Amino acid sequence: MREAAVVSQPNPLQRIPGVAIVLVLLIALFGVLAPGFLSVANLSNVLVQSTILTMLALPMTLIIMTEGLDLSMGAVLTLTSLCVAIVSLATKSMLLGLCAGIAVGAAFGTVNGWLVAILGIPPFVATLGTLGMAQGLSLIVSDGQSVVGIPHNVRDIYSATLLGVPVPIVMALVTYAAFHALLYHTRFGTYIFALGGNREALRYAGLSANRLLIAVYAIGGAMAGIAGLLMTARMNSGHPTAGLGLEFDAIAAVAVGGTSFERGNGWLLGTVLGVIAVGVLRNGLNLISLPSSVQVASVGVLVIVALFLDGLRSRS
Amino acid sequence: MREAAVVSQPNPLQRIPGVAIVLVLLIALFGVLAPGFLSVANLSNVLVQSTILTMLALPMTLIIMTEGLDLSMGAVLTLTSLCVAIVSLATKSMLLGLCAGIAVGAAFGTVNGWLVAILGIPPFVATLGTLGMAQGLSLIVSDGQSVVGIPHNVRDIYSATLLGVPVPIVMALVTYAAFHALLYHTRFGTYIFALGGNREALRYAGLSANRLLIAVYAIGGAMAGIAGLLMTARMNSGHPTAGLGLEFDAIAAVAVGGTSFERGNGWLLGTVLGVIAVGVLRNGLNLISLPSSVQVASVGVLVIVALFLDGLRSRS
Amino acid sequence: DGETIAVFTKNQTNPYFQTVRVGADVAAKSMNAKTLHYIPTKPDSIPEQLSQIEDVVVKKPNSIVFIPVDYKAMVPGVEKINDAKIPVVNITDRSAGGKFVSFIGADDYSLGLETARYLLKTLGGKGNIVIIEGVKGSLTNVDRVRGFKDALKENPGSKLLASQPGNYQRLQALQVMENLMQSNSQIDGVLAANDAMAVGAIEALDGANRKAQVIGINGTKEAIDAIKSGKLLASGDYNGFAQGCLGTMMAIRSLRDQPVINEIVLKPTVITKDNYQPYDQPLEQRTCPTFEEAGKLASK
Amino acid sequence: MSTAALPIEASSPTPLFELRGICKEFPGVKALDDVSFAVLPGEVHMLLGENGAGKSSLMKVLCGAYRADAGEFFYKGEKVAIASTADAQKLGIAVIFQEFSLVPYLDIAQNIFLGREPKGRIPGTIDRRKILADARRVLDTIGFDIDPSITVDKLGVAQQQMVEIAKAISQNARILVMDEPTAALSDRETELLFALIARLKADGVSIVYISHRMAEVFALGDRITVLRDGRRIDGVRPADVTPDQLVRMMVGRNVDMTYPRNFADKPGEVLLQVKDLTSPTGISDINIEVRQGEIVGLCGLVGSGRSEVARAIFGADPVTSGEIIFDGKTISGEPDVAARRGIALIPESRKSEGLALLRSVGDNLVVSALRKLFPSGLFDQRSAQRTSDSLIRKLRIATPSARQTVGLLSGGNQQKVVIGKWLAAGAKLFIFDEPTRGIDIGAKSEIFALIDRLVAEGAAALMISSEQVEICHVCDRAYVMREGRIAGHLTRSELTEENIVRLGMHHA
Ligand SMILES: Nc1ncnc2c1ncn2[C@@H]1O[C@H](COP(=O)(O)OP(=O)(O)OP(=O)(O)O)[C@@H](O)[C@H]1O
Ligand SMILES: Nc1ncnc2c1ncn2[C@@H]1O[C@H](COP(=O)(O)OP(=O)(O)OP(=O)(O)O)[C@@H](O)[C@H]1O
Ligand SMILES: [Mg+2]
Ligand SMILES: [Mg+2]
Repeated sequence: MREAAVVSQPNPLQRIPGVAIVLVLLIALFGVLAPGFLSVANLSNVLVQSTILTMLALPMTLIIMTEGLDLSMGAVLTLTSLCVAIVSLATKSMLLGLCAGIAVGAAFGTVNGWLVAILGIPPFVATLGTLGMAQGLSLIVSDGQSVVGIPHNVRDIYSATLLGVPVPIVMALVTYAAFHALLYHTRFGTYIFALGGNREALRYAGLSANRLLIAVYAIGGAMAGIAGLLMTARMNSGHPTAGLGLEFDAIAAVAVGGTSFERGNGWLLGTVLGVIAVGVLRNGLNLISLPSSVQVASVGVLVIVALFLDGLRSRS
Repeated sequence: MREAAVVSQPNPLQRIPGVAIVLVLLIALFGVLAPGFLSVANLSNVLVQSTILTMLALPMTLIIMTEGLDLSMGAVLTLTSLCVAIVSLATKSMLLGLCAGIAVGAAFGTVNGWLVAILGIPPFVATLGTLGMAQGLSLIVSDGQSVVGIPHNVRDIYSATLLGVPVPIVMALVTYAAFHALLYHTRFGTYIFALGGNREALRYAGLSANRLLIAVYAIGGAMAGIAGLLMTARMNSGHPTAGLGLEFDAIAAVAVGGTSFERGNGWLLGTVLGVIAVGVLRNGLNLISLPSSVQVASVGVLVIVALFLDGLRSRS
Repeated sequence: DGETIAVFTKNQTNPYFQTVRVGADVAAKSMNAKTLHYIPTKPDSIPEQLSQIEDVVVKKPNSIVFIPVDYKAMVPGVEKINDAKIPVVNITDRSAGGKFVSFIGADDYSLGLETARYLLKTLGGKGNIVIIEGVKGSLTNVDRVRGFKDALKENPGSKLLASQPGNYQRLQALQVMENLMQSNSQIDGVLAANDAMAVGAIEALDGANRKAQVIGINGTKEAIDAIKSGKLLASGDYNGFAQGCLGTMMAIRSLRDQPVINEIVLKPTVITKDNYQPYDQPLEQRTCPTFEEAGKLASK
Repeated sequence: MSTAALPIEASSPTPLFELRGICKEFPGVKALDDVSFAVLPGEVHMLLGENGAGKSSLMKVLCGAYRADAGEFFYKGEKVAIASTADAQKLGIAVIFQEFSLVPYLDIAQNIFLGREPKGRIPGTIDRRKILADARRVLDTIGFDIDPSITVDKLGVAQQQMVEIAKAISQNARILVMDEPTAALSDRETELLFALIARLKADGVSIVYISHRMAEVFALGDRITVLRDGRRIDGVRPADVTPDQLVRMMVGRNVDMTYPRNFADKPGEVLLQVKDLTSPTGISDINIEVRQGEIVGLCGLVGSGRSEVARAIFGADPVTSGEIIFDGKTISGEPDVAARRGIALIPESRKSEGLALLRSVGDNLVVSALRKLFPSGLFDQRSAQRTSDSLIRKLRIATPSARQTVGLLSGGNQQKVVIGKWLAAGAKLFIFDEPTRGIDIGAKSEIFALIDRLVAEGAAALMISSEQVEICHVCDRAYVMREGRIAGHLTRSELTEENIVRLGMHHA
């Protein structure tokens, strides 16, 4: 917390290393250990696998910047994925399915934001509560069964390509661009920094912190809706447990990416690198066939190593 | 984040209602809906079932008072339970088993504290990391299988009584008394209250905030070790997934009990009431045979309702 | 010789899948091949098994033995394997789609039916019964519970008190049982959809000093020990070891252009105190059925 | 007291803005009691009062941050309602708050225009080029030369204060409130600010200025309003009063502002010896000696490294080389080692280092003393309570009770808590880093009397202060720092403001 004596330009390059070092190390490691890891097919594989997580981790970055957290994201993703499946099955329209997913996701996000902002319930417990609700609803709407037989165009979303690039990657890139623009080039983005950094400042500026907070959580829910489409497309079905626990991977990716959990400092590109690092790690460990009991600890160790490196660098 | 009322010292009486109201409502509800709920046998059942959670939730209260969190508690409990099982199986000594459990638990707790205090990793991600490690170790030491055939005296711990009171309840009461004395009647406890405020200020007040933090997490780990004995006794075996997810119940109980997540105010008795509320809810829903899809959401809803009531009262 | 077989199972902690993996290892060893195991780190995680398939396809094992974590949601994964032209054998849960060299499985319905019948016969066709279900919606659970209930219907003297989920988890079953004992003063029989839950129920009964006949399903080591000591009445043999053996055997045989059997649905066996001996030895020391025996194990 | 709903002076022009009969009560505190206050066009209106008198509260009511329990607002003679900061902004009221309201990871430009960002072509976006240009223009007006795209977390306290000023100026306010703006500024920036005030005044902007520095009151003020215990005591012109009279109005009694003390003729044993101390924070070859019974000053310009010396001695910063000998034994390690040995540091930043803002006054006051109070490790609420109550009395901390959240106290009273928490800890060496920042004149002399008593009883003090008058009045001798090194030593007889400035200045 010392004040820096010398004023320096904010240099994004200074921040890359934590996660970038980890990523480069991982790629080098698996490049040597796992034949086939560096093949184009495998790398594109990793990227496509990372798309759903990217779409959760980007809004999670914003939420964490407000000193918040959304534990319900995985469960909401599950629910929206089911909604996409059920509605597109019933109406034969992918678009209606997507709309349903986004609507349900945004509704849950709004409830989260309302609990946190208006009722002042700590984000951890508020979203733990809605997690349970989303999970319960998933079981109820699906009756615990997979939803199958959904229209073909839904599944095609996941495997199609646009100018040679897989559609999920295109969607993730568009999402990144949108979040980048939102955070760094709009007033709303500016206020997100203030939500975590100094909420008083917002109040003195005559802005409603509550409404902003609700919006941030609602965006998270809506993104879970869009990710729900990808999830359904990937499985060609809806399943009542499909996305459970993904919020932890999302939070881990945000942490690895160098976003701080205090004072509103977030870095979207870091989050994306964090997501890719998680994906590379999982893929590489599978390729070298590490026993699953060891793999269980892998993401946790990744987070700790990355933050440890970050800490080392910031201290020196 | 809103400005709190004026008085910062915890005034227990003012706070009782939130969780007490909920508890009374739950008991009344199930007393009417579920025949047999109010029987002595069932109520003692609920209390005995709550003992393991109590032993996690009490140290969790201290951790949350430091603005921390321990997500690894359930996984560490699982690991210590396995250690108790394996060591007591190998040595035929329950005591050695218990010592092993406490040692492993305290070691994990110390690592958690070290990551949080010395490396400055946010508690959520640090303990998410150790969660994975504890889980991986559990799978490795048990090879994914139950550990059975442990000495009879281990199991007897769970079913025995002392002067007519079940031993687990005696253990929980002793634990409560110890934590009460620690928090309210020692210097260490006073520092825990202070830790929640501003760690940097504590350091400038001439205290080793790091050492205190590490101690708090280590206590949490050691308690998971003791709870591991009860867990093993209860199942008469060690199982590599037995305790997973219990940390969420513990955190929920602390939140329901009125401990604040932001200002270092903790209330141990509230935590115990919170644990019992969670236990009553689970038991009652089982007795009225509510579908499990609805049960999934129950603890989440409990937390939100309890904090909502608390919020209502503190505003009026 | 030296082929690599990738074996996909659902999780690390259910002992059933452990027996499958050992069966696969034993078979592969006896045929000079080797196995690689793929187990989701999050139990039964669909996205994770999908990713594992995508990753394995890059590695190109010679053949795959496959248990889908969800029989419907994993169809796109199976299609990826098919597209990569890797031969795949489906075991345990029958996939709702995709092309397989062969299917080896057990009939959950008749397993549930036969074990429940055995329990009801022991009770003389009457008594108060509770069912502890596995994970709601899972294929195995639906069929086993259907079998249980049909056996109860055959015995009008019996009464179903409650049917509650224990999610195949020992601790959850224990807790469910503890609570059920509070609201029901007389429980004569417990039908548990797997052994772990059966053992959990026994712990709860012991804890309350009550007695009831309990059956489980899977024939795990724990269950055999409990049958031996008289605590568990019976366990329906799901034949995980044989499924692992035969699945791997068919995978290797098809690679070697030897004949394979396209479908084996194993006959249900109820393991009781009268016939547990063959099961009472470490898994690794058991021997796989031969190809010739395999044909006879099939119920159809 | 005056309950007149009339302007203060009948002869003066219509006030630009007027508050009448303002009351504001917090649980246990009557912060404002029927206060009336008028701002004339183009005047600098000084608002004076003890710590906790209600100055900041009155200004927060004025700008809509607090809602008054009772009272009326008049703008150019017409009744208006102010329910939020937005209402006040519309009337042209801007405030430089005592506590910063900046967002750390936004840049200077974004902070200046927070909530008023120039719109870009696409709805919702910000015109980046314009916001930077606008910010640069505002910074130029206040003479602050810095790149507006630097994030605020990289700035020092003084620079943050300048951004805060720029933020208020950018609103083109007609009424500008400054709550102790110079408390965190160095001389250079203070001069810039005074020049700015003169310019604004010439443009017809009214300024309300809160300060505890007498010199500023007479240098800047056109009129003075004094508050005491939440009430308006009087309104006067600087020409009509002497400083002593003003202080009496504020405090209600006579205060000796020369801080008399019994200088140590024969200092005792050497308590602290710093030998060739170098630390990565930029100080090098520091040699300092402090004896029992002495108050030793440590002076120099802002940024000369005085705080760094203090922190290094206390163990809050790492040490690269050199030795710190305390009470005959070498000392090294974290602050808890130093504290155990009997060193106390009163840090310069009360918010981040001095206080747990969400905890109670009592908790904050006793935390450092617990080791001494309860050596066995057992804690007794009642005896802790006694200790904090007696500190509250001794330091005259204005708080409804020891259970009040310390963050809700007025700025000066918070500072008293920071000082108070070491008094019961039984330290042998007290290091004060700007101890009187934001403290009113009455309390200042009490605090110096307290320090005097401590050293008379055998303790010693090392005192950092930017107010050279204070150093000259209370120190036995002083070291002067320049660019991270000790530039010289001044004995009691050499200790004058000229000498301090001469030694502390960069090479001419
Ligand atoms: N939000 C609040 N809640 C409770 N009490 C408050 C609050 N704000 C101010 N007070 C109390 O109101 C009184 C007046 O405080 P104020 O900040 O106006 O004093 P001040 O004159 O600015 O003092 P200083 O010179 O120390 O800054 C103090 O006793 C303070 O504790
Ligand atoms: N040349 C400078 N111009 C403006 N600000 C500076 C300069 N040098 C340092 N600062 C800032 O001034 C503050 C005080 O610096 P530092 O603590 O190093 O000095 P100091 O001698 O202890 O002064 P003080 O005790 O008055 O704060 C810091 O926030 C620092 O970033
Ligand atoms: Mg003030
Ligand atoms: Mg300084």
